[in-house]
Amino acid sequence: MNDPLWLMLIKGVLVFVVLVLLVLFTIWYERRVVAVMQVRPGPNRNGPFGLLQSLADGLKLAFKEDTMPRTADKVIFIAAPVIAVTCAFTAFAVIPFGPEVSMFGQSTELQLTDFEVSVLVILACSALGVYGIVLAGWSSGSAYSLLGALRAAAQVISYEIALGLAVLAVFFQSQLMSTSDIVEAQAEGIPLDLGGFELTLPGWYFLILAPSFVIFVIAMVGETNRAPFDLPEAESELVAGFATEYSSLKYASFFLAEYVNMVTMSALCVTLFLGGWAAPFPTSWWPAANEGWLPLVWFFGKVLAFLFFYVWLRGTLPRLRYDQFMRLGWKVLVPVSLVWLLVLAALNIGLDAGNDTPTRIAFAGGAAIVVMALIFFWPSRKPYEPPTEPDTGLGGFPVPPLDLVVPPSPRGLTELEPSETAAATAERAPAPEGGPERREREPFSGSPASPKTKKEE
Amino acid sequence: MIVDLAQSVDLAQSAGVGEAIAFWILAPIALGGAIGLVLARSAIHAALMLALTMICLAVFYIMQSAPFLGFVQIMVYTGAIMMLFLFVLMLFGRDSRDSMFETLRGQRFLAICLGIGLAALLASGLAHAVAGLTIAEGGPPTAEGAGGDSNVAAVAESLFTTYVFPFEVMSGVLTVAAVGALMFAHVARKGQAHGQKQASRERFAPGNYPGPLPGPGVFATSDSTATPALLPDGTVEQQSLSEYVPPRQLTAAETAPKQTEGRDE
Amino acid sequence: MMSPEHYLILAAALFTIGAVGVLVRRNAIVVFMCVELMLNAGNLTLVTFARTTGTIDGQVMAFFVMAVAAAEVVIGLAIIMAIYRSRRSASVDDANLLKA
Amino acid sequence: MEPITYAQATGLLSWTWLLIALPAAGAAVLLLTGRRADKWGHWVGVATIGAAFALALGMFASLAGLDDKSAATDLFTIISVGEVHIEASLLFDPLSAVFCLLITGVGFLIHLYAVGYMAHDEGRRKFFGYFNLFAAAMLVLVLGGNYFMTFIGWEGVGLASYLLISFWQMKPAAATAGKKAFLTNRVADVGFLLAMFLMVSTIGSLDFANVFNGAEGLSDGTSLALGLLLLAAACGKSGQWPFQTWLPDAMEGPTPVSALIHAATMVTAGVYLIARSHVIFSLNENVQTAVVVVGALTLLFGAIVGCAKDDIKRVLAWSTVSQIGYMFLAVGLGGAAFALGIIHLLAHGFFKAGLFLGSGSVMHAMNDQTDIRRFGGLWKVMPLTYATFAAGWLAIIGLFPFSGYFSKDPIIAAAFAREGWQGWVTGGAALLGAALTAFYMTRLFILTFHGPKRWTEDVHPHESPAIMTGPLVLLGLGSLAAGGLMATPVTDWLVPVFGEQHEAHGHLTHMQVTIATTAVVVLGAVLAWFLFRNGTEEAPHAAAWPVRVARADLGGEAVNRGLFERPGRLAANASVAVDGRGVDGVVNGLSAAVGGSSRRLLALQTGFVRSYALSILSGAVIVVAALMVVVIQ
Repeated sequence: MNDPLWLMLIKGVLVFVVLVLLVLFTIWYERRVVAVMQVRPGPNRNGPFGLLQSLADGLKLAFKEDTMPRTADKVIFIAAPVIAVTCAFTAFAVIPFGPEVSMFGQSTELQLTDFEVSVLVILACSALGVYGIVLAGWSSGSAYSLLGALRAAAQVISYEIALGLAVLAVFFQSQLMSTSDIVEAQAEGIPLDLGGFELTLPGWYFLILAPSFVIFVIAMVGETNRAPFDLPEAESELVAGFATEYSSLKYASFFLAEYVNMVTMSALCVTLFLGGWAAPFPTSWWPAANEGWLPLVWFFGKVLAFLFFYVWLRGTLPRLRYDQFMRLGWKVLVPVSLVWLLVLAALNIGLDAGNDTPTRIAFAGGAAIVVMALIFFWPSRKPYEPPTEPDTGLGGFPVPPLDLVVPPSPRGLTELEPSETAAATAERAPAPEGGPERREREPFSGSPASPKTKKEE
Repeated sequence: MIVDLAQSVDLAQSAGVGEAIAFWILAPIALGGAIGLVLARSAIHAALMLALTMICLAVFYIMQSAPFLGFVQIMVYTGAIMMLFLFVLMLFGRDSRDSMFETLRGQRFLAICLGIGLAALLASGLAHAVAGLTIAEGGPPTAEGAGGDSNVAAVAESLFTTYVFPFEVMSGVLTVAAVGALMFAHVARKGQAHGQKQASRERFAPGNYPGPLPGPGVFATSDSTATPALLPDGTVEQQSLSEYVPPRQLTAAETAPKQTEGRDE
Repeated sequence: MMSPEHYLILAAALFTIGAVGVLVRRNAIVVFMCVELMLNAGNLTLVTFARTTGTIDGQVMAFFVMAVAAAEVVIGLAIIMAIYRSRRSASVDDANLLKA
Repeated sequence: MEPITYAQATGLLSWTWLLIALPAAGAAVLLLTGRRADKWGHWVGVATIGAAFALALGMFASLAGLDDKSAATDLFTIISVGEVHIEASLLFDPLSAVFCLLITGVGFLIHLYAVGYMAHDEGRRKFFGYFNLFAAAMLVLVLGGNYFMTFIGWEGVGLASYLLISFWQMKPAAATAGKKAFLTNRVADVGFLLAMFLMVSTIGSLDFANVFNGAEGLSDGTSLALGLLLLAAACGKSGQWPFQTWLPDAMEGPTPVSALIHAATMVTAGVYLIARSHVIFSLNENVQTAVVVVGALTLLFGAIVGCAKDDIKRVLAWSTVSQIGYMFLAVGLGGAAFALGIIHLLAHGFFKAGLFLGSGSVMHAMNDQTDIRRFGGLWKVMPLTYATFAAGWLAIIGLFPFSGYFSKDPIIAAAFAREGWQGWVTGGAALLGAALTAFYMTRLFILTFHGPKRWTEDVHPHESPAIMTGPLVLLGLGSLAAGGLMATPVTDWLVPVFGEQHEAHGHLTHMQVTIATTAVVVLGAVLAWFLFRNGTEEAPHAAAWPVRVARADLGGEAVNRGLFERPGRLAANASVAVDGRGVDGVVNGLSAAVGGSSRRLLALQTGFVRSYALSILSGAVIVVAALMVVVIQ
């Protein structure tokens, strides 16, 4: 990155503008898509297809009265939205939009900045972005805000771990931490040698790192506080969560940060798993597809697809309960990521043709065994219940139980049965006669007028 | 912010001037953050001051050709550890302001004296020890990685060869710490867990009103949940009384306008 | 051109401020944060010396310090939480049961 | 002697590790999958051991095609300290090969048998898991390329044996027997450990090749110590005198366990160890004498006690003790007799496994009764078991042309070949042992299958299912034929291991020995037939003192109790007294002193962390200042 200062400025401004426009677009897009899903028109008054609706909303929000609670910690109350927005925008700096192009006679890459560990910038920004939420909730001096902030902090930190572990698999596979290098690394297929049988896997990591990709996508939704994981701002429980006491431009900033984060996370996912700006097919189909300005189309197309995914989730899924959500994060995503990393490491050693055969077999087989053992031993929900019936002996013939308690005589049972049913029928509506067994009525399993009876066979 | 700082890495490598500028801007900020940490009355402010210092230090690491460590500092220290502090502070409640009155006799005086003495000793000792030391020739320590010479690869190589045993011990320490913290912070649940199914059944059980309880209502003097709803005849609607929140009627003084409407003017 | 002394002296100053903070503050969490500041100052010296010698070991050491600090914070905060839960106070002066 | 070297493994032989990995994987699957595997688990056990057998066959064939007749594999380094490097190395040479075939082949048959035998046991999956674990450990033992690997296998089989003996741990007898076996083995294993320490300190390596090449340079005392220590270990694992007591008790385990572990394979580990270390044992005349003495003593011991026992499995167990005594005798004689010991071991593996499985089949039919006094006349109801048992019987007493003849007679001949009066003594003992063997085995056979029916009322004997009789038939055929088929080829096959040996000629010619042996065997068998053809009384009865002593295991237990248990208790009580009075007194006195002085220092404790921190900081300042002063000056 040896751009002159003016070019860097231009690119910085461009990134900013693109992000703001994308946010405005995304809000409209979300409302329209959800509207289509719910069979209603959605915003369609301002501008063509209602495209200017979000601009109008934003302007209106900015001109509203700005209030501040008396109990608020004033400095932090103002600083919190600034932190949130700054971190959100900064993260986008390292996303590569496209290959090298010529801009005002200067050859440069379509990326604001890039260096050795640029993926970490995004992770660091999302780590710092939590400050905005937490401080907003704390400084408001209101119970809803504080609870929302606590939830948000716990949520983002928890899902950051799963997210980081998913990204780790990409680092692991590419041995790179630079966004543009990772995109380049995905351009080539991965040669695989299975005992003399050679084949080339597609380079995009969402295929060979499929578990990581799935975990990343789930964690990404949790990280951006979007439905179905939008617990910090769960309207029905916490009004607007950490932003309850905010109004006007400050409130708009949180909104802006959230949508920018969505875009950033989508872009990061595209960069890490979906080949970045590369054309979505074998590159041979159109040689010029990955040159010049054209990759911008692929890049933003993929990002928009992800945004659609976000909206789709929101339109489809109900919100999780908080404990379910945390359980998913800590007990499913994190362990699965960890095991997958181990399996990936073993597979990498096992498939490396440089090692000798026993080692390869041992590692690949070990990985397979681990996976199988996991599938096998995955803890089931139901605790094991030992059979309560005494052993009926060989071939199912009834034998006396070992503790020598004589079971009640079956003849006595049959005699008891009719009187019981008689008592029951006297109390309720007349039942079909001769029903030998009557099940206890479960609550809400039906009206008492038609008690369930087991049909005689 | 970070982008600019990252850019300064390149600047610093090409010429020491950029590094000097960054240092003289950030060092006072870091010191100020540290002093603010000691002086701030609110623990949250202290935590934010410390976070500021840590970010400055992260930039110093990046400038000193340790970019990986710098970002790890931001992610681990600022992002995770300080967030944990904030989290605990928030659990303690909002009014955790410290009284700055010193109860131990002579403690503050002695502490400051000893601090100054230690600072003087350390500074003079360092000056003595470092005199003549310069930044090593040949640039930052790197190793051959997948993307060319890389600091990350150098750290990784060192971690997994020379320091592999400490690394493994470290992982053990972290695991033990996590489990230990769980054990410390764990509070046994009182009574049986209340499942969703059971709660739903109880809610619709005979004798229970399944809907939400009524809010304060139009005749109430306040919209707090602690305020019982008033029926048109002025009596209290029993269902609006919460099981957990003691009912409270505002006094006349409390219901009077609070003069906060024109606060911004 | 920067010389390593600047960084080292800054680290010494931060370390001292942290030490004084431990001594004068009573809120256990603030005391804890001051300890973190001291650890950070130590890390800064490590990184600086790594740069001075042109080797990576200092950075690795700093890495270990961070990991230890993480473990320490987790345990420490859990202890503070436990104390707060039983005494409703986070002041280090209130936890003085171990006196003669 | 030219230095011993082992060639590196190539081709199929480089897969030696798989031989161990197969049963190990089976054990892992069976023991880890838990209840889910109850339905199909035993087939996993059978399949893995079967696959290992197939692999062993293939490897045997490829070894036969090699010139070097050895294949070593280094897997990874286990310990590397200073000069000592211990690799996880495997060695597949003719000796290991025959053991592998025995372990996997007989093991496979017994696995198959156990599918039927354990069919109604709830713990069948666990049983097969332990069984596979045993097979894996045993293969490690015989395939190990150094003493350390052998030791790992050695302890592994000890563990598996413990688990399997006490498999029915709800029976107190089984639990106790398991503990007894475990403890006795541990005591003997100390010998192995000390031997390894000795090797490391004198030779500096545990590799077979290095140890054997370096053994010549050892002093007499060292080689004597090394030999005796290894002998102690071997005696423990093989149930030889004076460690024989655990082996008969081990019969509390399920019968397939007795057949596989305590008759055919694990107990021969001692023989393997001595045969493997033949270089060390050949070095020192005294060690060889010790081995011969142990072998001769044990073979008589086992045979005498075997005559007095009434429990079908215990008779077989004591017979095992006695037969392994023969093997020890053979390997102790050295020279050509090493191969004889191995041949007897193989033949014994077949017929003893067959006999044990046969006894299991009988027990199966008799509602798990084991008292031969309550059997009799079973030959009609269980023809297959009868036939196979008869084959084993003929094989073990060593009548021409059955297995035992080819394996035992040469040992007796070799025993007579020892120089001077020792030859007469050892030969006589071996001959007497043969007579006794014929006596007690005939007694067992006749009491079980012939004579009047002496069954208890609730017993309805029946032939066992095909899955049990199938292995029985195979083993029976093996018992009959194995000795004759193997005698010469195995000797030739083992030449690369033991070197070319010439048969020694001693006091009697081979023909004379054969005649003498056949005579005493027939005599013993006929005597037994006369005494027991009409059955025997059922209640224990007063008997002459030799019988009483033999029933009491020739006083083995009493010796243990007197020599070890009582002094052990005394020593423990004495040390408790010393600890209570002396050590505690000193400690308490010290603590009182410290407590008194610390009470004075108590005043410094204010309870305020911050004042402690202040003193820490002042200490730090002082240290830094002192450093500065020192450094600057």
